[in-house]
Amino acid sequence: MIIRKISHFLCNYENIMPLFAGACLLLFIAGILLLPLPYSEKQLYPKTFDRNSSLDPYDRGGPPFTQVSIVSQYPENSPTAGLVTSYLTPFSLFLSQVTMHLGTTIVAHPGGIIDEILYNTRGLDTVVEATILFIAFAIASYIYRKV
Amino acid sequence: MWAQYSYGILVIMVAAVIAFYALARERDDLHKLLLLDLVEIVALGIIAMLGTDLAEALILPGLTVGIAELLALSQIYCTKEGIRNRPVMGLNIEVITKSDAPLILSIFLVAYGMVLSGFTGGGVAGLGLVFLFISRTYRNDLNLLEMASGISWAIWIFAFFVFMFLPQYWFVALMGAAIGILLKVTVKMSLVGTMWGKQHD
Amino acid sequence: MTSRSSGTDMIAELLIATFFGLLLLGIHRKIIARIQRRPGPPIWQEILHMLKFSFKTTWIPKTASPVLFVGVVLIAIGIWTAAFYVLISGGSLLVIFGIYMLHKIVEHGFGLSSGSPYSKYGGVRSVISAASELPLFVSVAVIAVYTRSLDLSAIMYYQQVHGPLLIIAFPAACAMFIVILSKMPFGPFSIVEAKELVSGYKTEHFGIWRAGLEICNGLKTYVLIAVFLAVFIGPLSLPWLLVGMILMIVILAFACAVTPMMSPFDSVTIQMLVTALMLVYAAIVLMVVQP
Amino acid sequence: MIDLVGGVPLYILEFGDELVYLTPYTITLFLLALTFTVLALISQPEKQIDIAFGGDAYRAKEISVDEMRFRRFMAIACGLATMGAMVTGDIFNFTLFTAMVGITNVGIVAAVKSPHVQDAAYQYGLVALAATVPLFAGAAVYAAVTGSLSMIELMKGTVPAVPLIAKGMLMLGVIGEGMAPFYAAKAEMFRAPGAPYVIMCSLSSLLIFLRVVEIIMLG
Repeated sequence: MIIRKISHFLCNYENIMPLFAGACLLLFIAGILLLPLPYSEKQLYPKTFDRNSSLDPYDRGGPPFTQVSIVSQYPENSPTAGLVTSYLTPFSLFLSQVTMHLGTTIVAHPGGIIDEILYNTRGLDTVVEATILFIAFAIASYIYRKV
Repeated sequence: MWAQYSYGILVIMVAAVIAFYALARERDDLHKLLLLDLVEIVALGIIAMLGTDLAEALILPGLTVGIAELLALSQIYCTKEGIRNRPVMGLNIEVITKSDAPLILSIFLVAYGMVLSGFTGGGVAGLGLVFLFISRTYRNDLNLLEMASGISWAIWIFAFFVFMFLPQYWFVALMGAAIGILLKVTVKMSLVGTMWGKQHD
Repeated sequence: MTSRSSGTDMIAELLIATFFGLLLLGIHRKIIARIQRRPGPPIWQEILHMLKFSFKTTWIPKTASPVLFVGVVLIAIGIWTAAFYVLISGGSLLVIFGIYMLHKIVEHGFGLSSGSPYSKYGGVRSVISAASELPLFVSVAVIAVYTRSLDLSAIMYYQQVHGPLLIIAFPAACAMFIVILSKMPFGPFSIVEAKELVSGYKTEHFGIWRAGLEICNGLKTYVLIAVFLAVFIGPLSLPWLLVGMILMIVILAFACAVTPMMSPFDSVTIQMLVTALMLVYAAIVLMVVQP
Repeated sequence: MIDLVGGVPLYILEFGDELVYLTPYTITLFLLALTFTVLALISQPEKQIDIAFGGDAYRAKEISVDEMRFRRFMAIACGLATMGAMVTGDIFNFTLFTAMVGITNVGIVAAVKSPHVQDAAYQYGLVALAATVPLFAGAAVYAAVTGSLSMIELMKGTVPAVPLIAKGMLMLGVIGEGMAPFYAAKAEMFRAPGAPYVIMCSLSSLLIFLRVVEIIMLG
């Protein structure tokens, strides 16, 4: 019977990965069929390029320690947004003055330290992300130590 | 309606279909894990299609989550398959006093990493420690590393709360985050280095 | 049903609902027995059970995880009490179904906390039957498409205007009927309480703990059937509500009596096929009703 | 499509662009997650009995203190992640919490020294990792189409309608974290001793499923 066959396939956990991959396959095929997707022109945190900046393509504008405006969902919730963006560590600042290619390395992340959007306006994301990393390392090191 | 965005998504979706087809056909456990690493790229691609600074902010967690899960799973794979003696050996460096040269190099790298600060800084400093651990064979204390990892996590979270609730002290938060992430990346990389090094008794 | 009442009234309603639910379970057993040509226990057997267990010696097995062993009983009663209050205050259907789904966790808790292998297998089977709730959400979605709200009071109002959803959305009613069926004892889907596992997940709970579980079962039966009537028939006066519930339990008992119990994974497969059918139906509804 | 699925938000806590909000529905789910997290925190694991069927022999499995501590830590982390997913008001944040639930679920059973359980945990982990693809992709499509990730904005209806495919991706991602029909490995994981901790595995995926139902109905 077909039901018996399906249930035999399902009950073996070796099969769930192919099963899930198959489901994703179908979903993405459906996704292709349902294209095109509309793209909202009113986006948060829009990106602009300043090809002449030494921080390009990571430049979010503004001289150090002055606030640049960032299009966020609830600007009133992050009053210091835009201040952190233009902060550069002394070394990054030095590099940005002597070379035009600072932006091509992640060292030249505006601020040289952290990503403004990731940490200030969307801070909860980065907290969860750091926690996931922490948990994964805890698992790996526990298993490594114990087994 | 067929704007640039849809064309980009189309290409990524086709890639997704191919990747998931491969994953559905694969029977070997290790290859499944390797393929998953590829499949993850698809998600990053779709996020990148946003084309704003937001995309950049979303890719980073996405990437981290993928890497973290991959690390934990590969460790479970090793245990489950009973792989104990991995053919990775410590570095054999030909110098007269074997213990000093890697130490000096590591100190240099760590100091340089601190100057750089941020993600890359953590990476460089971590590399220094990795180098130290894999070139030495003595048993180092994993517990200590785990604790350092926990502390760096706590600093990171603390800085976040300063940002959220005491925005006027944003500079403190910024520095806290800087130290936190430096410690974090350093510790994580040296943890990997320790695991990769010679098997302890 | 939708009337708001004071605190003591609420407690009285809760007690009545519990006892009536237990009575329904008794009727259920009796009918199954009669269909199978057995005399069967009297219909108030389940109430007696509950009272009997309340006065028995109580202990916690030495191998059990004590806090969980006791805590899960309280959680079971707690969540169904909450569901009951959401029902009589005409709150969100989603909350009730959320609680319905979380009843699964209570089964895991009962099964795994004692350390006994029988109850453990009951708990594992309860995880296996994780598909039984999925038809529920598709039927919720269908209802939402019609009524544009998930508040019970709004759904009942809709039916006063447009007639019962039982007729309008018959497949959705069937899906929810199967979901209720899967929670009834002796049914085709009740793999968690199969006789080869002694009493399944509740094997090790005795005395007052078992009485708590019986209370939870009575309340659960009452709430589920009342929700079914409220969602698919509409507002009913109290006598008609009770008649409707007894009618429901008779139908459920017939369904339970004439079907064999399935093997765990077969039961899941059937529930998933039902879900798939419901998805197709929901898609049709979505296209027809919502232009 | 439907007004205020989970009820009116009673309380909103602001973390920059990510709002944490509570409705009657999410409070119910949050309290359950909290209750079980506290249970995992305070209860000792049970001593699982193995019986050799057909004979009188039986023995109790003991969990070492070290293993218990680690698994309790993972169970609490899982509980916190679930609570976070219940109250968060941001789509991408929700997917991150879901991913965290996936990894902590693996962690809860990975320390068990039974090859069968470890194998199941590995297979589950693979699916959980694969599930992050539709999850993140779904969130990204949400952002691209609506220009926002805030559930409050979705609820208010100030943003364009969300396409079905994004909802489907989000749903499949959550289902991959341990709902039917991809639950076979999870059921095997339940054979591990340590009831307060393994229950967290199932509770978290059920709760996250319940939450995603609400999220899908919002847009």
